[in-house]
Amino acid sequence: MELTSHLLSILIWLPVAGGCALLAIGDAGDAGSSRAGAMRVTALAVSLLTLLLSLGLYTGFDGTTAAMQFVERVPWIEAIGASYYLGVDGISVPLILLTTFITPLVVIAGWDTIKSRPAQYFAAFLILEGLMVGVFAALDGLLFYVFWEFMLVPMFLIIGVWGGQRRIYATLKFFLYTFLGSVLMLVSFVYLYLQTGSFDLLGWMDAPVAMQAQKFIFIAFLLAFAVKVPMWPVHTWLPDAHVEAPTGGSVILAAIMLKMGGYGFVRLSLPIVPDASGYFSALMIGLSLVAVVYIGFVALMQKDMKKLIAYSSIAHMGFVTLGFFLLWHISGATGAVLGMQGGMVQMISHGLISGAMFLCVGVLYDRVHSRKIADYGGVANTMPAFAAFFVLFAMANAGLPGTSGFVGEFMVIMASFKANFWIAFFAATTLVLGAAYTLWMIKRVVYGEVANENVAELKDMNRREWLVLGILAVSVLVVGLWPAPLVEMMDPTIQNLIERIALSKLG
Amino acid sequence: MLFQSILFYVFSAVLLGAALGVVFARNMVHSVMFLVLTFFQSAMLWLLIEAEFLAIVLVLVYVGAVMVLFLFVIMMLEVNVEAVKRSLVRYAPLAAVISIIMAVQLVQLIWVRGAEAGASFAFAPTPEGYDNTKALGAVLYKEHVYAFEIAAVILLLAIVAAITLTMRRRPGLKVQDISKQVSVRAKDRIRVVKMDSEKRS
Amino acid sequence: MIGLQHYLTLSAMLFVLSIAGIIINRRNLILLLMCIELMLLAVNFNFIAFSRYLGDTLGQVFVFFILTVAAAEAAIGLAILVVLFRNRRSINVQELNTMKG
Amino acid sequence: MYSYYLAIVLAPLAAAIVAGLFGKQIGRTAAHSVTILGVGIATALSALVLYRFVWGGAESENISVYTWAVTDGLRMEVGFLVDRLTALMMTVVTFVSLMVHVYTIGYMHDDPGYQRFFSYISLFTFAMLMLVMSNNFLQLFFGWEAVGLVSYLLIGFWFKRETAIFANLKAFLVNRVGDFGFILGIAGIVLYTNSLDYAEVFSQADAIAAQSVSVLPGTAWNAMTLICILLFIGAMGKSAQAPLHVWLPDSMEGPTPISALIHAATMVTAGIFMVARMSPLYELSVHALGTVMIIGAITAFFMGLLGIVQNDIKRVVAYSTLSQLGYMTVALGASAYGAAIFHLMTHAFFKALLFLAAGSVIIAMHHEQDIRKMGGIRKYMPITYWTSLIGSLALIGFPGTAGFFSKDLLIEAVADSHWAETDALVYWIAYLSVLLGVFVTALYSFRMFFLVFHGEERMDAETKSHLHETPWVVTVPLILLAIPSAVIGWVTVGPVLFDGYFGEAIVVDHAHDVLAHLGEHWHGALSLVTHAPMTPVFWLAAAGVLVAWFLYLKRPELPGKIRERFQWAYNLLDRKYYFDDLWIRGFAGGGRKLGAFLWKKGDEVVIDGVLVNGTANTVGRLAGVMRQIQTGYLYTYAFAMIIGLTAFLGWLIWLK
Amino acid sequence: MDLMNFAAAAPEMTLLGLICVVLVADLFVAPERRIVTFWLSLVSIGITLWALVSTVPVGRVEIFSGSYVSDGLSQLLKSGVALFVAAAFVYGRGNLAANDLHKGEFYVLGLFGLLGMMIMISANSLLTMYLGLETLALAQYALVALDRTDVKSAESAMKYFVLGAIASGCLLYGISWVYGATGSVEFPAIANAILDNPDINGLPLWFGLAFLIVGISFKFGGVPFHMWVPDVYQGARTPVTLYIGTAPKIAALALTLRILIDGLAGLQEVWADMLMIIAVLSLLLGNFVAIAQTNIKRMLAYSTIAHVGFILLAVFTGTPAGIAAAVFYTLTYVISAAGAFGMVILLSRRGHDAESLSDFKGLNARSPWMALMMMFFMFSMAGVPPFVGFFGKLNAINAVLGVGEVGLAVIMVLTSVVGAYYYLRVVWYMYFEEAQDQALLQADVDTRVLMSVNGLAVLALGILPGWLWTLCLQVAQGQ
Repeated sequence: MELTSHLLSILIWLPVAGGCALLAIGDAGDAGSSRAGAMRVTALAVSLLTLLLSLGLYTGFDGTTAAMQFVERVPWIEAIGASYYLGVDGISVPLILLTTFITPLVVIAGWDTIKSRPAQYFAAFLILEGLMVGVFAALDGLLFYVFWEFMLVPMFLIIGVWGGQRRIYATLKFFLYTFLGSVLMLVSFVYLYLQTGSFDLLGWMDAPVAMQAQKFIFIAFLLAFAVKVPMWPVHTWLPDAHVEAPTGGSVILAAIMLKMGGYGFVRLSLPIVPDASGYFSALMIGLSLVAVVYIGFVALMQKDMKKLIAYSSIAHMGFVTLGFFLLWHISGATGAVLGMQGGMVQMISHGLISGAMFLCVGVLYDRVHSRKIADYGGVANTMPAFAAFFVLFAMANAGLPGTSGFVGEFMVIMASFKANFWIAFFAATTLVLGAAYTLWMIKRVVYGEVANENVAELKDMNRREWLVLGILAVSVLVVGLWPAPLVEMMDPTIQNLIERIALSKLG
Repeated sequence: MLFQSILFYVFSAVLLGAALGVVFARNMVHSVMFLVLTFFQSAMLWLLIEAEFLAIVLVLVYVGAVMVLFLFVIMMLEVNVEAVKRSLVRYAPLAAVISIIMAVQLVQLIWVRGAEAGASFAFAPTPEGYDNTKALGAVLYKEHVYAFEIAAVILLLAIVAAITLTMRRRPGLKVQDISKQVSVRAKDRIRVVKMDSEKRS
Repeated sequence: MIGLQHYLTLSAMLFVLSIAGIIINRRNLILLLMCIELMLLAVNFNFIAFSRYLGDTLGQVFVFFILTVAAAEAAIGLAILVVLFRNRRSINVQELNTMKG
Repeated sequence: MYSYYLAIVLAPLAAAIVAGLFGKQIGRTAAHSVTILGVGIATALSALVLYRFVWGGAESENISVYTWAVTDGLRMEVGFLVDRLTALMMTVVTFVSLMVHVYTIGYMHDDPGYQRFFSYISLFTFAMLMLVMSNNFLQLFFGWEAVGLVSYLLIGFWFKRETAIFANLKAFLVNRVGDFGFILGIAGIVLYTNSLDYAEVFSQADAIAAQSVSVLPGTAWNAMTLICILLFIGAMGKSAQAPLHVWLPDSMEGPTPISALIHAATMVTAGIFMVARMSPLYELSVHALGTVMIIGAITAFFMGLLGIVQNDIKRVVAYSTLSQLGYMTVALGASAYGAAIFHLMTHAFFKALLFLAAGSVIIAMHHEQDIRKMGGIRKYMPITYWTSLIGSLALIGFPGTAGFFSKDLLIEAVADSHWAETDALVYWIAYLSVLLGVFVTALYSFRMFFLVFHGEERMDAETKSHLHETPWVVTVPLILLAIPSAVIGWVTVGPVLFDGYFGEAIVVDHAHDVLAHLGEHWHGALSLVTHAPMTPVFWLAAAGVLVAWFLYLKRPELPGKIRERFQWAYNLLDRKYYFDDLWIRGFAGGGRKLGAFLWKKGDEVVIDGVLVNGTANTVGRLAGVMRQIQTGYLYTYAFAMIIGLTAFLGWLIWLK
Repeated sequence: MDLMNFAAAAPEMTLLGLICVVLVADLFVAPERRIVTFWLSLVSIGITLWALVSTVPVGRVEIFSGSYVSDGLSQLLKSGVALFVAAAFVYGRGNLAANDLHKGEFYVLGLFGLLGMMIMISANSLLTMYLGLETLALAQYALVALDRTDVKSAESAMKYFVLGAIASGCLLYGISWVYGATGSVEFPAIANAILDNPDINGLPLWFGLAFLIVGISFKFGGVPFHMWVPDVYQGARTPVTLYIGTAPKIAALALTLRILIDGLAGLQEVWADMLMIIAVLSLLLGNFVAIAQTNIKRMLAYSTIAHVGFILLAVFTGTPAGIAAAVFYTLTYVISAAGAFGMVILLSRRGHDAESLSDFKGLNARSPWMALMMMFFMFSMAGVPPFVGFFGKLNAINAVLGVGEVGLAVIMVLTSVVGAYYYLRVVWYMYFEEAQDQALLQADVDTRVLMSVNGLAVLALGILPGWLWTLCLQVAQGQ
């Protein structure tokens, strides 16, 4: 049995099995015990092993083709034509790598900050990791849905058990909101299943669907994915969830779970219902721009750092959806690929940056136990190294060239000008707004005189925090300075996707 | 035929009157008596259409057993019937409306729609030498043996259930324990106590 | 000429009456049990009438079983009633609402 | 030459990284040594590059370093376009930067953030070099933003000061407003050419100009005009043209060396450089050039006026910078790109000099910057005094100084520009602005000069007792900068402006080519100097100096009286034409109000309150109502069943 | 017609015999050794199951003059009811013992109920169905009233009894009309009569159908015939609730399928509409009112009503896929329900029934494993994959969409979202709240093992639902 032929399965089930093992052994709720220490080490080992194995996905990936690779297919529920069907192409590999990359960081970040039930905490993240990889790798609709929905459960617990004051409101809102979004997707899945007789995602892409049905399916998909992304006006769960979640939860939520929505659009909405996607594209662009502008202004006024970053996530994800839906408005020969490419790059980059931003807030929160901007000031005096990282990530968040945050935004703005001046105009406001809300926060938190005793007593980062933020900083810069490997990996898939979309399914 | 019709109407009238009595009588015992009357009238009506066996069973089982049970319970519980007088009739109009609607529906079904369909409502003539009891008996233990067995199970179940629910074992109740009595041994019964005789002073 | 429809009508009236009795009666449970007996009686009328109309014994067999079951049912119903009375010293329907909502 | 170019760029970067990441470990001396070494290498090699162009007859080179990304046929690369324009810029940038590095050793001597500072300025040098050496728009934008970043970091270098961190945020955001236009301009270019490479874009320039675009419904603009104006908005931000100038005076919150380097000599001229670099595009849009000219003219004159009322020594210089940038911009608008670049170069020297001299004074005054508390410092600081004098003379265009050649010819070019025929209004506004600007420049320059170095000694005794000349690391750069400020015009004016130094690097439509026109009357530098007294420029400058002398040395009580007399005008100037209020209260405040409104009303009330929680509450309330059905009464239960049954029966008999 | 071929009815006969054994044996068992009765009952169920498995019919077998049918459906459902009755015994024993209610009658009545359910499942005529139904019902009435000292028990038993009697009265009235219209009470004969003589597909038969639907819907607890459900679930002792809440749902499904599919398939357009209305009302009312509950048994009662909506919508389609979905849904729902009620039992102690939702607070701290199991049940009921409840919902939606009812499918999923809230609330109490009661759980090993098996079954069946679904499909296609 060759490793690569089951690589995807291993990437999914290894962390899940690790998580289950942690759950089974447990730690009796005592973070100080040696057993808890062993749990941490195990969790880290499992996540690192997963990361290591996932590199095989990168090295073994043929970047010249849009075909599915590392395919595994065994019958699962034959009676309804569902199979255990995995495979990756250029748009899923980067997302899987992002997942396996972020998870060990989250494990390290939670090393000694999680005081209650560490084993369950790490187990939840490991299981979540497996499920997220599953979402990105599933090529069977039912399998996709199973991963998609079950993902909510660990996250629900992560926010609810280890979260802040209003965690219950937040986590319920998170769960119900996303659940509401996805159940309608299930109805669409079943509809497509009835049309095609199987849950094969690739088969769905080829199946002709009438316009009316396409519209309904698109709306159902939209609800599912828009909630996840999230798009205005179904975004309000995100700030609440982020604020209340523990640092690791926020990181995973922002870095990966939001990407599910974007991934859903490219994997499902666009190829399966291309005509309806085109029909609704103006709406989508409009909503995306509202996300950029409206949410940008809202972010400006946030008093809570995590909330601010959460809102900035919404605004940044607006670029993703904008990039995806531009192609119907571009009349020239080029631009469609650029926009979609930009959206994809933006997803990866946002994963890195928002994760890093939340980790930064986590570093502060662990010390002061406040997320309020007003409780800080002059952090740079006592934590110079941290301040440097924070400013770097803030700059990346503001889309400074040379950081990953710039790449996607640049591509999307280039593409949107090809569609319409005003789309580009509103999209480009992010240059100002993004810088305004991020740097204003930096000004109030990092700079200035030492604001209070808490800040005066701050200790600079420990080695664990150095490691996590350092790795992220390097990756943010690498992607920013040399995005070519990422772009090249996705390019054939995106081109293939665009060609596919161009063919109407009404005929 | 006419006679039968007259009988039918008479019995029916009494039946319905009695049934109304069941529902509206103030006194529980009166209600039970009205119900007995209802059953008697039903038996009569069943006899009219040559269902003699069932008519007799009805009187036997219901009047003879079930109604007695009812009376028994009423007496046993000493329900203070007069305690609740005009307990309310806030919802009575509503109930009346619903009942009337339902009655209209059923009557409309039976008379209007039935007449539309033009079906004959006449009873089939009984064949010569027809014996209701015999005919029932013939099928009861043959074709319906399964049902019959189940009915037996139900009765057994009813016994078990009724006993479960009503038999009370009060703690400290002084009852004989036969097995204990039987298995008693002599040495348990008499304890020979040796005592030193009192010395005469 | 007395035919099927007369019996059916009689049955229907009994049925409706029993239902009205159940709804209207708010005094005691025994009356409810008696109304149920009335309802079964109505059913029996229907069966016997149809049986006679179709010239088929099945209906009457059915009635036979209904009578049996109804007796058993009455026994259990009264048993529950007794249990209830022992607990509450009342069989008033209007007091029977400790569980609601 | 490829490896030379790489070395030029990477040496400062490497130095910056070393000083930045390992500053604590390697210590102060090593930090400044390594950065000076890095920049020194860059300076030397840049000089070599320039030498090869001027005397070696080297051809311009267009080199790709690596491919950043390729998608959708759009190649995004990092590469170098080194031609005569670039070489000149590189030399200026590295030279000034080197001077500032050396100067900083003295200026920042006692600062705890010493290593950090060196790291920043080296990083800045790298970024600026990336900007000027770029061969494509992507890298241009990278450099553009990177210098902005370093500027942000340096303005906020003393991050404990509330004013500093306010200023750096303001600077970054205002620059971002400019970048907003800039990136749209780049997007416009990509729209029409699907390329980011200069050469490719320039080759398709005519095609772009042939397109028209309808931005507002019912309008048709020339695509080139749109693109050029958008790009120019970027330049307005970076080069602080009105109304995006507001950040520059505030940026003086940063340490003086960077005021010299970034906010006078190099970064702020990026916009000028960019427009010059894009001359093949701008030449195709008359309207864009007109816009450039008007904006420049307004900046040149009105920002100069503001310099008259400033009392902070650095702010006076800052407003003078604004004004001079306006001059350069006007030149660009007149298609006299060469003149603009030439002025850029001379300005870099003398303005860096002025800043450093101001810094020198500030050091001596123990970081006192208010000129009202100075006076008569001449005798304490002779080197600073004399170099300042040279700088000021160069600034006002005293015949023979570097500033004289550049400014005089710039004004000549404007006077001679094609706008005289095409659009008289533009022409007169621009021409009068630059002309009157000369007077204003002289006035505020010498106001400051007299107040600082001459007259009554207004500082307190404590300061006075410590007043002495600054150490050699400060004075040497002053001297080294003073030399080119004084003499560089003599040797360069001819070659740069009239002998086709720029060659292919700058493209000018023949009909606009004012410099060529001026060249026809060119008789050498000496001739220009001797003719100087015959021009209004000379007399205006002289008048300015005279007025300054009269008001601030001869009759020092007069300015106060004038101020009282013209209180409204003073207020207007003191409040900087209310531009700060427009930006801070208007846009920033408005944005915050809008944000609060959208958040509180939009998100919290409408979306969360009504839609989300509203739904949840409705469900909850419905549940509460529905559970009332379950009354607990048997008859209700029976009733429900009967109603259900009756409904079915009714439906069957009456409806079906 | 082979009158004497009783072999097919072996399970019922075996069970009846064993009930008598248990009944008699219990008389000789001292109260403190009641566990003997318990094991005897389990053994009886085991033997019955063995009899069931060893008499798998080839195709469809009708015996007792067409009163009794044995087919795939009956085998599957009977196995189900037998298993769940056994589960009810195991879960219930400890709790009853702790509350001095550990009487042999619990098992005897439970077994009688099981017999009634088996009769219902195998009924091939309305008469048999009625008798089976009454057997079950009478056993249930008595079970609900088992705790004779408890006011609520008696009250709920009374309510259940009266309403049940009304429902069976209605059912009988309906049967009489069906009999009158078709002249038969056997399902195949009724179906043939409708097929042969389309004239009788008219109002009288429809009326009969409407009354039948009342009976069916009552058994299931569909709105508006659901009113007994919450009160009885709450009032009965939790082991009894567990009993009532699980196996009888399967019997109710048999009742529905036998009558509507076996007998009255020809009237689908009539009953489908009625079922649809009941189902939609159930979905809405069940899910909404459950939100407002604080008593977990009552909450689960309302949740049952909501699930019934799903089952009825699957039946509503009338297609094999729909029937299979109904069977699958019922079986799998019952697994989760058994576990959930079992957990309520597990949390209870002497003198304290853990009926309040707040009793679940901090369960994760007290017993992480049990909390995990309960979470499985809750998420399964909420329809979150990969728990089996999701596949039940998926199949039901699949069936409903298969007949083109998009609107219904949307209602199904949207009400599930509402439903998710109250299931989540249990999880939230278990995981996010501090425990009010720090005591460790007291439960016997058998209960713990069963609970684990139950919880893992919910997961395992969810991950690999294929075989059960295939089985359901085969069974449905046999109808």
